[in-house]
Amino acid sequence: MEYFVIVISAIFVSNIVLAQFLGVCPFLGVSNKISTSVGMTGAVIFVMTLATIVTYLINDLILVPFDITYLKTISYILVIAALVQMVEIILKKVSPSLYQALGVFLPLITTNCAVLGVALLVIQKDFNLMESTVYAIANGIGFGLALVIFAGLREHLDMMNVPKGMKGMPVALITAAILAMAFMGFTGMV
Amino acid sequence: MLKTFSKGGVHPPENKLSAIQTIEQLALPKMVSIPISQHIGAPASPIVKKNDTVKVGQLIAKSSGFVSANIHSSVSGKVIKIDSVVDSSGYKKQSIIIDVEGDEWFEEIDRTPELKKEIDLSSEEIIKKVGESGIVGLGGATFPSQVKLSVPRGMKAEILIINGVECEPYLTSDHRLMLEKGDELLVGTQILMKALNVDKAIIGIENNKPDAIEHLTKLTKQYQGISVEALKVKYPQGGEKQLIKAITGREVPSGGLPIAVGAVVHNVGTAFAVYEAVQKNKPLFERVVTVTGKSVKRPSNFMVRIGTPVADLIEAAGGLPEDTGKVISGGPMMGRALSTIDTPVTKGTSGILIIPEGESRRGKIYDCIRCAKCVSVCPMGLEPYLLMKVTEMQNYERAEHERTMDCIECGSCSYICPSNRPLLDYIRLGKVEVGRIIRTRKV
Amino acid sequence: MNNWSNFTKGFIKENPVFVLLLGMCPTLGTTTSAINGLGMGLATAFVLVMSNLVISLVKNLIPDKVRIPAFIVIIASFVTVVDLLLAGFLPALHEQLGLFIPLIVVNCIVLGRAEAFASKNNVFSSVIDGLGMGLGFAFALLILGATREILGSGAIFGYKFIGDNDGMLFFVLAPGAFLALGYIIAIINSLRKA
Amino acid sequence: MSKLLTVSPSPHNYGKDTIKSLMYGVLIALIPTLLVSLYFFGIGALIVIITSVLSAVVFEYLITKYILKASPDIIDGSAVITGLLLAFNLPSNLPVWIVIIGALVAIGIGKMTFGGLGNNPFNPALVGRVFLLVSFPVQMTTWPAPIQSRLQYLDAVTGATPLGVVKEGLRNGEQVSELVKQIPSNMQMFIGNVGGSLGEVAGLAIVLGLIWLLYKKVITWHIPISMLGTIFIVSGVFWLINPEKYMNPVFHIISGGALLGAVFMATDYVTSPMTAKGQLIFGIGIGFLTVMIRLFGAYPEGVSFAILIMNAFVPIINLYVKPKRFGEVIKNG
Amino acid sequence: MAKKLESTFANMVIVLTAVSLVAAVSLALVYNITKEPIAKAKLKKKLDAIANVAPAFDNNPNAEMFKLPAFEASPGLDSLEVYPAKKNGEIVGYAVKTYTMKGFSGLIELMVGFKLDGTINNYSVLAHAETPGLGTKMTTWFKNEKKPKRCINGKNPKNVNLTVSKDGGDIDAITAATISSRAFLDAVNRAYKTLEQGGKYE
Repeated sequence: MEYFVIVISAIFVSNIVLAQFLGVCPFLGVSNKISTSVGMTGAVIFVMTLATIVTYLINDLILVPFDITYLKTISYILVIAALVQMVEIILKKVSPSLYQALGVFLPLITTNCAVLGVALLVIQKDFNLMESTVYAIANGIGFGLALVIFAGLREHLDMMNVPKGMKGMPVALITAAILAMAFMGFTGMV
Repeated sequence: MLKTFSKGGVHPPENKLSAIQTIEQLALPKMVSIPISQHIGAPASPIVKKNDTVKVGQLIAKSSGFVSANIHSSVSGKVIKIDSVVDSSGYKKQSIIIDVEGDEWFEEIDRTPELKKEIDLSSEEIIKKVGESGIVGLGGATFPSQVKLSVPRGMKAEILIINGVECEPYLTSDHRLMLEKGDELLVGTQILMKALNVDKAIIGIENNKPDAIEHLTKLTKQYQGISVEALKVKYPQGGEKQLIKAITGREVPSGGLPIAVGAVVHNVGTAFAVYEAVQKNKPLFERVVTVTGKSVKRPSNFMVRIGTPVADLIEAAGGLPEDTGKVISGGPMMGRALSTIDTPVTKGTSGILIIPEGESRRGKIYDCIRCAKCVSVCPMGLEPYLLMKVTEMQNYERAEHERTMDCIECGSCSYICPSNRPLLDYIRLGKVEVGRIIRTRKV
Repeated sequence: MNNWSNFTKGFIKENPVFVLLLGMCPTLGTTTSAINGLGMGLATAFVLVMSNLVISLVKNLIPDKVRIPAFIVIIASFVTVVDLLLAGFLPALHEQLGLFIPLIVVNCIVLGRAEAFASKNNVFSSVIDGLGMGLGFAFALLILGATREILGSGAIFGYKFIGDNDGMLFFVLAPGAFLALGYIIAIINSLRKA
Repeated sequence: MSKLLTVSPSPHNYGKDTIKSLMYGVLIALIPTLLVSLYFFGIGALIVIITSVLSAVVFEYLITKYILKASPDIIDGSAVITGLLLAFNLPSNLPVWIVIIGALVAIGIGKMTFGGLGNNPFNPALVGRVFLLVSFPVQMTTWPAPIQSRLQYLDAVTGATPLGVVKEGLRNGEQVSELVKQIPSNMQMFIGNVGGSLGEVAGLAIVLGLIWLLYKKVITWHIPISMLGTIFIVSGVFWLINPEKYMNPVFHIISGGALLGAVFMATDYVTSPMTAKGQLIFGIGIGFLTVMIRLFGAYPEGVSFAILIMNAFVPIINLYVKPKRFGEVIKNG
Repeated sequence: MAKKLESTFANMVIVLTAVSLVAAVSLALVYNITKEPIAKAKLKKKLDAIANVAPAFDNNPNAEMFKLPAFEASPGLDSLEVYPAKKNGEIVGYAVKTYTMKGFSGLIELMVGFKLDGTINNYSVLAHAETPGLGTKMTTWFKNEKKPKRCINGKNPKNVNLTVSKDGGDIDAITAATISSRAFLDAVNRAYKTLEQGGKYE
């Protein structure tokens, strides 16, 4: 039941993009087409989960015992950057087809603040390793859900007569605003 | 419950103003201009020269390919020139222009009115005769009939469907033909059945012509294998694919021909022409044309020689009304607007419709309000709003993916659109582009 | 490019938020009030200036292939410094900005300027560039924060001008951030074209 | 022949449906609801409706003319409908200035930002309504009592909606059997003698409107029926599981904005899917989300949110749910 | 201008190690400088919260904090932190960190100050996730001394029924936010009852 609450909360109630403002850059940047947003989602879920597990262990086994938690930010970002590199290299060797699908998105993920954000949040929320993993996966899904819906809306808007001044980013942001407002309906569900 | 096709369709006001007018023979024109391309496919090649004298029914242009049709003279007289004349498409086309002198028919033509029931020719001979007589689909599509009768190898025709639907508003030429030439067209049907080697034919007629249904039902008792199927009124039931679906429940596969589901469809007018060609030796040089419109004084059905100027027909129906905005060759849904009424009647001219100025233009075009009415009326299960949009955005790849080539151009979408959007116009444009892309891909 | 235009470009012409559309997360996440927006903006500006300074100093000592990790370490260090300083001396602001302070690390502006400018230019112009961009960022966040505070709380810099009433709460909530930013960008776009 | 003829591609026959006729069809369908709201909420309803409609029309005119610099075309009635639907989603004691803000948001943000009628992905009236609900939660969640408050406006006697009573009671650990005594009977709710937004109370009148819309073929049955059916089934399942913890399905249908939403809000052409199958998915989604929000969310009513959320899914539905193409499957029969 | 360092493996390792070392060392330095201010700031925040609610004191309540088993505890939250306020060595009241799970979005945390006779001195909201504009009003609603029907400051739960008027109590709920109001009062009552159970009233 606890896990269920974590999942619902991460995907709908406090959606990582629409309510917590993490990962907004790729949300706005990679959402022109549904197909790319699906690829991005896959890459994010993968890296986010992996990064959260690794940073959780680093925090638990190194930073806390040695009382150097102030090095959290610097060590996490290095871990994430290294992880993305590693994933890229391994994927290229092990599964070229998966690399084809996710490859182009991997470098973008290093600067996706959602990944670092989730890694930091699980510490803040005092989750254990299992909860952290579930939380990371759920947030990846939440990110993907928002991204795919939004990509659909933007593909739709491309076909509409949006006024000139509003075209592009402004109308995307306002669509995101209404989407975020609609998601407020999930408030209090957990 | 009457049969009809399952998907889409609209119910435009029927306005069959000329339904009670018997077919009148139109007076001979002074001059005819007979285009050498009155059918789908390659234009025929003229075999007469300037100053040649011709008789009624004489071959004047010869079929120039597999998909092509012979053209016969509709009058007797002298060929004065072979020149470009504006036809119903609005383009200039090569035409043979003949000055009418008397009415001298080709000797072989049997001009007696007796019904001749016995079919002497074999299947192959019938097909050959139909080809020689220059018969094309008279419903408006003008596809050369002998091609339709030649079943491709490996396929088998199981059923012949005679199209007496006449789903276009206003038009009544098929309706009158069924009432007045019932026996002839039933014999014609039997000839077609023999040619196709099928033992079953169904005449599909919409329920708004109860007299025709009753009349033909009575007559069919004497003809084996032919029956009449009354259909619920719905446009575009006269579309080949829709009619097959309505009568047999089968769907012609996307990109395929009716024969793929074992069906062959011919119009009642074609069946009548086949009768005349095979039994009476009379090639196709005249047809029934409805002249109608709300402002027309005397909406009529005329038997007209091919090549007669449209102006003559209008004159016979009471003259061109003052407030005329549009003159259409064909029905209001799929017909073509004429740029001039000097245009000649061709094999495909099923009617001349006169539309007053006030109704001749589309209202102001608004943005699509996504009411989805076009999607719900499309008989082909397409999404016209989307096809228009992607064509507008020049995304032809998407247009092809969304099956724009399946469009039968029935115009139901443009008809229903509350925003007056020119849906079909864009879809046609898209089809041209996509067609070109497909062709280059094949090469 | 002269130093003055190098400095001012960040405000309107190449404003990182309104024009380059970078650093969206903190822009949206921390601008519930003018003061929060300004605080976040200045914290980012500090990191930007310092990392630009250091990177332009050491740029020749860093091999190309490890450029990015090295930059990240430098930036992350300054982020941690800001984090610690704020926690120590401005605890209220630190609490308000919360998670978004460590996230300055992944703010594309910082790494972007390091990569695009500081690693190629001398110390002085790098600092000017960082200062201009940083202040431009802060300026954008201030505008957005002020807009949201005025509309959302009926206040500006904490001073309430509509008595006891609430403002349109929508604007202090998540959707309001997207909406306000969308319209501000639209207005700036049309101003720039005019 | 000197006179020029009009030449245009087929078809040459144009249907009788125009945007205007469709919009007026909706307006006529709204009349019964309007009358019921005036009957139960009197002067307050009148003020809110007039303010909302008027400001919607004025904002559309001004934005079109001065911001988009296009020719204003408000006679198509869509602004009137948006204004009216917005008003129907508001309590009748809402101050005029809040109503005006709502109309500005509905028209300005919900509709004109995207290019006006036909281009907006979200239902404008609901954008306005939810904006107000989020922005002014106190004013938006105090409802005048029907009949009693006919002659009052801002000072109306207020009470809770049945959904509000139930939500609060259940949160407080009360039993359904106790709570049903505190709310009006099903019949009262269906007639509209109940607290709530001024248009959503009139269940019977809304059903009349639905019949008119279906008869006039302005809308099809797919969205309203699938949405209400899903609400009935999903809430019914919970009710069967524990009738003391969850209200019965009939209550869920006739209370709150379920009917108004199903008939007038979810069926908005612009923001609903294009195919019948898509519309069924859309309706089912709204129904499901509505019940989830009502039963488990913080807000007592979830119809508005549910419709907006499903609006966001419409492009994806349109992309993947296609009509059955003719000739796609070779059927012999 | 000096030439750029080549990307040889040795160079890369050396540079990255150097950069990391310098960074770690300088961060350690900054950490040590800011360690004390951070700790102070944290303590100050807590003391401020206590000072805000408890009667005037001159001791360090944080140092003398003790725990009492919570009244009607929720699982996992079975004790409350109590901060005694002393003046000249004499206990003058308590600040209690209390909670409720009944909020609109679950947990609400309050700090409530009591005088020795159980009279509520003041409260402050530490954490909540209530609906903005509704439940959030609890931060000021119940201490508005101009509206005695709402104000809980100066009231003693012993002789005042601290429930919302709708449930027969003496306190007016926040408009349109009865659930948050109930939850708030539940937390206050829990604090009061916990002290009472612990025998802390005179």
